[in-house]
Amino acid sequence: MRPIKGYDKEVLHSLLKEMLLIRRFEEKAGQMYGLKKIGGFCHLYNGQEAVCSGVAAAMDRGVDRLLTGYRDHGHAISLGLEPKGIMAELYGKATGVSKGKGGSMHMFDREKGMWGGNGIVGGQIPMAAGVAFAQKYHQDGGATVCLFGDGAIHQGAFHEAMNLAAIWKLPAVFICENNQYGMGTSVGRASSVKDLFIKGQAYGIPSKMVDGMDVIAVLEEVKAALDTARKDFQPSFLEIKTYRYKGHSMSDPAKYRTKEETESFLQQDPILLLKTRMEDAGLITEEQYKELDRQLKEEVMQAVEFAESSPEPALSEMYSDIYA
Amino acid sequence: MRPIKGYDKEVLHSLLKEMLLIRRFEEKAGQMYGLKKIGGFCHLYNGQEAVCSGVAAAMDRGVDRLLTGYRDHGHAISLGLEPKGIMAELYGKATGVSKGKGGSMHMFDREKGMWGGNGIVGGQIPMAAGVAFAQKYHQDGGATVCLFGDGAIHQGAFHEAMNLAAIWKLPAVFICENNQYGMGTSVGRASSVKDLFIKGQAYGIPSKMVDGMDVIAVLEEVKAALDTARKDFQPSFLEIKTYRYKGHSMSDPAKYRTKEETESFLQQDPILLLKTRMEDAGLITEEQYKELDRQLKEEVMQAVEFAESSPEPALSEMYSDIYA
Amino acid sequence: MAVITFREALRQALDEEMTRDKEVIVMGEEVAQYDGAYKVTKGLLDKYGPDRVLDTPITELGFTGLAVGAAMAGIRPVVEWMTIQFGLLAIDQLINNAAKFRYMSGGQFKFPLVIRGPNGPAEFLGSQHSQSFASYFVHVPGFKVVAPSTPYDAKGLLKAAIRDDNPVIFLESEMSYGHKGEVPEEEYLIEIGKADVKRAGTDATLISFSKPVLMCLTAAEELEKQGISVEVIDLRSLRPLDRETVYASVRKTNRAVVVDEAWPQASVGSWIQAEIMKDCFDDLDAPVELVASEDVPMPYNHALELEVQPTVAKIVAAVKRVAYKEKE
Amino acid sequence: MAVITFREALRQALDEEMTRDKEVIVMGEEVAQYDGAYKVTKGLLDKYGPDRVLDTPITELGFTGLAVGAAMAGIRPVVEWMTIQFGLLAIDQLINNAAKFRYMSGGQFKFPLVIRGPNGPAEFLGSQHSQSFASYFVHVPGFKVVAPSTPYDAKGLLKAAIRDDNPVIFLESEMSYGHKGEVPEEEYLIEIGKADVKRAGTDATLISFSKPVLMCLTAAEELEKQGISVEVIDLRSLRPLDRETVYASVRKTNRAVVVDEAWPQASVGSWIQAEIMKDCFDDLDAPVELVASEDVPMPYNHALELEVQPTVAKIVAAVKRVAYKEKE
Ligand SMILES: Cc1ncc(C[n+]2csc(CCOP(=O)(O)OP(=O)(O)O)c2C)c(N)n1
Ligand SMILES: Cc1ncc(C[n+]2csc(CCOP(=O)(O)OP(=O)(O)O)c2C)c(N)n1
Ligand SMILES: [Mg+2]
Ligand SMILES: [Mg+2]
Repeated sequence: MRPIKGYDKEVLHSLLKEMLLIRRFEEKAGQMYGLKKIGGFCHLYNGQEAVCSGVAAAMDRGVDRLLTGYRDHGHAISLGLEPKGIMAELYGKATGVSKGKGGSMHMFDREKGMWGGNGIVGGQIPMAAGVAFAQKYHQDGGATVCLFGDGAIHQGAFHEAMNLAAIWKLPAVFICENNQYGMGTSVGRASSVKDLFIKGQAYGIPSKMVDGMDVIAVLEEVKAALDTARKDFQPSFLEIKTYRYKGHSMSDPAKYRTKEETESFLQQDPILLLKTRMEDAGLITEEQYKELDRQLKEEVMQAVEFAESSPEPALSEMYSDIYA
Repeated sequence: MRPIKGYDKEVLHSLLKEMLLIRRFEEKAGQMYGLKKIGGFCHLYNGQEAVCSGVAAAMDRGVDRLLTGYRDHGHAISLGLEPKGIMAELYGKATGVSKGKGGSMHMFDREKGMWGGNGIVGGQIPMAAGVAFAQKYHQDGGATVCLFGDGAIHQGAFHEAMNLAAIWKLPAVFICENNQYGMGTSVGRASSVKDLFIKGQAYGIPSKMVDGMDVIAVLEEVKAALDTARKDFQPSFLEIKTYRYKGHSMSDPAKYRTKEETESFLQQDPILLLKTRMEDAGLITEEQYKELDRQLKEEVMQAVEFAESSPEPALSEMYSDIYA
Repeated sequence: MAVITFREALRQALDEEMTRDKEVIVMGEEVAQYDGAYKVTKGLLDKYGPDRVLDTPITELGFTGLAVGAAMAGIRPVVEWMTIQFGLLAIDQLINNAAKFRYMSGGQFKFPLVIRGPNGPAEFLGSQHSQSFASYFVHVPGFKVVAPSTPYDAKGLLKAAIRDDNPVIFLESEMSYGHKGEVPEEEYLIEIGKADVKRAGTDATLISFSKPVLMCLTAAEELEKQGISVEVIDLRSLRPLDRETVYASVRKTNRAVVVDEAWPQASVGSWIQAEIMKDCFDDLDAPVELVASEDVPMPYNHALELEVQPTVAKIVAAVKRVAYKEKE
Repeated sequence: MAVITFREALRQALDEEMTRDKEVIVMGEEVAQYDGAYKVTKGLLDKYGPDRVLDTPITELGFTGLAVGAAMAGIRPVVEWMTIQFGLLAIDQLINNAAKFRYMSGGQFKFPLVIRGPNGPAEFLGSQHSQSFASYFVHVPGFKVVAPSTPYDAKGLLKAAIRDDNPVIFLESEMSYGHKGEVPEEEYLIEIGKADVKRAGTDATLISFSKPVLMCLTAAEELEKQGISVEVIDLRSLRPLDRETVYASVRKTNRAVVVDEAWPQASVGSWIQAEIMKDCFDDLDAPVELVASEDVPMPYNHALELEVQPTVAKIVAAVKRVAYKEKE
């Protein structure tokens, strides 16, 4: 657990707030799914909040870009997309961040650097290398963060993109969100090596393992990697160890793991861990935390109300946004 | 250069003979290509003979299988396919090893373990893992050798197949024939790491570099790897360093490299190196070598005559061999 | 006869064939411990063990190619693609190896391989997960392509596909797994290459395959009420295509509509449309129509999503047009 | 007018567009130092440097996906696939990302990307290297697909493709790179989506694209001698398709033959065949025929290889059949 003392109270508060907002948002999304307000796949992020929050906090938000997989609600929130627009997207409403055409797996906000969720496992990795390529070509001073799961790392797309990023020296940070499972398959069953970060060595790309339950660790390591990317056009690879509390998607009862395992991770809950450190440092009280939580729940409720009351896209919308 | 003293004279003679046969065969194929008797792509193997000869000598020829890329004439010869049938295949004749339907890139002999050239760079790698899978499943006591180029190693197919071979413990030996170039691209331009064999570590697969100009080294290392594969179902990965004397295919003048470079490799010619060691050990004289060469040239001429005089496949052949 | 789901029919086919022939193995993402993303392989791991029921990493190219190689060496792999759309990553191994090696080797090898999984749209999944790629396989010689619409056909065809010595692409549908139908207790097989007249009629022929066949049957009922008697042909097999059955019907009704949930251009539907018009030119009283997906990526919003696909209303309207019962 | 090769016409288009717009870059296997496997990119490295002309490792999925991402960020990559067939490995990145992200993001991104390379058979290359995959791209909304037959069209269309804000699949042909034709010195563009009547005629319409157009012109000459006047339409663009030009011709000649070197099933050729028969049903005096590749993998042997493909003789025979000048 990294110390928080070098950090502004404000920064810590906003990290805590963001993680908690994601948690409450996902809980509500799950609830609305249960009520059949939302359908299809819905991959919740509970437990992994420190990853996207740390990443987003490390990014230079004006110029850096982020691409991720289908488990993307958290990343969207961290990059500052409104819960309202995200919830409306889950509802498929015209007011959704992708006009109701993308859905849970495809949250986008060009200006805010949210360059998409992707439903094809590993599909975002070569694309992200391309965005980084463009940043170097345009000398825009930015870098690209690419997130993917422990299941995605075995895809050829990872291998090909890593090599390209290395030989062309692209300002990219590749992050494997190792939440220990790809659907029902534990890392150990899918991977021939225990530590995924060592795969970076095959490309001569600096690689590290990071504790994904500690938002400060994520923030610091991603910041360092982004700096190297921006300054030296040196890509890096981080394996961030985390855990997903819920099933793979809403339809998965997650029978492939034990209650004990899940419990043990709940002990190192990323929100709890930051809150405790902040309490210890006298930066927040239990009452203040409760008040924050109340506000965020309220914000999430408003998102639901917004989604509910938003209009459906016109049928004619099916024909638009295909060709530029 | 490994010592040859532990080896039977017969074994050494047959290695020498085979390598020289391949050399003469390829020279003749090139010549016939120049005379427009052969068309299309024609990837010659000159310079790399020690690789396929060492590999084939290491194989348990009753049970082991070999899959490779499109530069496959040498592998076919080493596995005992008749030069006649191979040349006839290059001519597209009905007497070709693939009935004239496969061509230069697609030499096959099921019984002899020649399970194909493949025209898609890297395409043979997952397939070879599958053949190895079947060998383990059938407990047939054999193993599968898969060869591919330094250019192929960046393909996703390599990454995916290596991980599968490792987690399922398949009796496979993956061999990268690093001849320094993929078409006009030197290894250094395509790869983010200098030594390709280190990529094996990303899968926890034992990996080694082997001198591909020394047929004895190839034989010994591949034999060891095959033994491990057969006994322990432990796959391995070998980077075999070699060099291709000719252009990538017949249409390539190979302007991307210097004469000096090519010359320097001609100094370590695999045939020369074995011959010299055999001469030093008193196992062959210059006269005997010349006589062998004469015989092999004769054999190759006969292959040409066979191909020339063989019939074209009937037009109706276009419809056969599609469905079993 | 027992009434079972499409999913259970497939499971029975796998189970029976695995019992019959030890060369039959099952592999794919989540097919073993998880029982399959759509539970088609439920219980197989327990019954046949991890050597024959294999969870793969998420490496479509790799494990598909591995299955192709295993088939080359005599195993009869049944590969599940979690959806056919993820198979885009693996298509090279099928097209360039599974469908070519027999030919290129002059007949030395065979590839007794089945690739199965859901094709086409389900619900609320967006553009990447709602595509029908039947045409990609129907286009290529060397494959057989099968796409059943009922549990009965699914079981008989999957058993035939597993026994076939060629690569068979077996197209299912996520929305159909729960559909129920009669399936006999006794063993049976259905020959690949035979269409089935799912409903007899005299005024027009509806031709389809996979999930949309059910829509055609509903449309036929509706049209019946309006006095139009529709014959519904379920192609079941797309490669080879049973032209005989299709043409016999069209020569009787003189009017036809093809229904295919894929995009219209260069599709299976448009190809069948062309075949009928060319070969039954003089028998047709109206051009053959195609009811297809709109030519757009699939939107997430459900109302839009439904309107993008063929609907009973669209099928009814098309039949009326070819029967000149209504002008649009 | 200067007479230049197809290859040179493409090179000029690349050169001019790279000069005009710094966002235009070229990438692919061997496109830089080697000048391209078929020398289309000759000299570009020297002129524009390694930041804009990039040799890639052999990683079709990776570098295509990279180009898609670069396009998303405003670059206008022109990607060479050494042949379109190797692109099977990369098709996922195009179909699921390039053709979908604009839609899925509600219009926030555009993908000004060109994928180009030779499609279809050359000579003596065997099954894996002799396939035409036009249908795979024509099938999918989000792409534009272009397939010129002459140096003039190639240059004008490639320039238009590079300026287009959408992913354009640009299909060339290995056998055509050396073909010569007139190309003006002045700059010109050809609008994507417009067919070209390459020869006027009255008795029948031949419709084709890419390399086979030349065969159609030869067939038309031969048929002329036999008293049959044939109109030859070069589609040039397959998505969007210029139905207007095609239908106008068919309504005049009342007879049509489509020529497509791909396999016949679920192909571009069969789709166009269907479209014409459906939309010009009452204007047709005979069913529209399709001259396609035989439905077989390509054999290596040259005599077989030639007979598998459309030939002038086959086209002549088909036109005579639709014109009822000969019974088979
Ligand atoms: C190419 C592809 N194959 C399979 C799937 C189905 N699928 C969706 S998510 C998933 C598991 C991915 O696991 P991981 O990469 O660890 O990400 P996580 O879900 O843990 O965030 C699978 C198999 C898919 N969407 N795309
Ligand atoms: C998937 C694919 N991409 C590109 C090609 C074209 N191509 C054929 S050989 C080759 C170079 C391969 O180099 P390497 O793997 O080093 O093998 P070598 O030719 O040196 O034996 C290329 C790019 C191909 N055949 N398949
Ligand atoms: Mg995971
Ligand atoms: Mg090489």
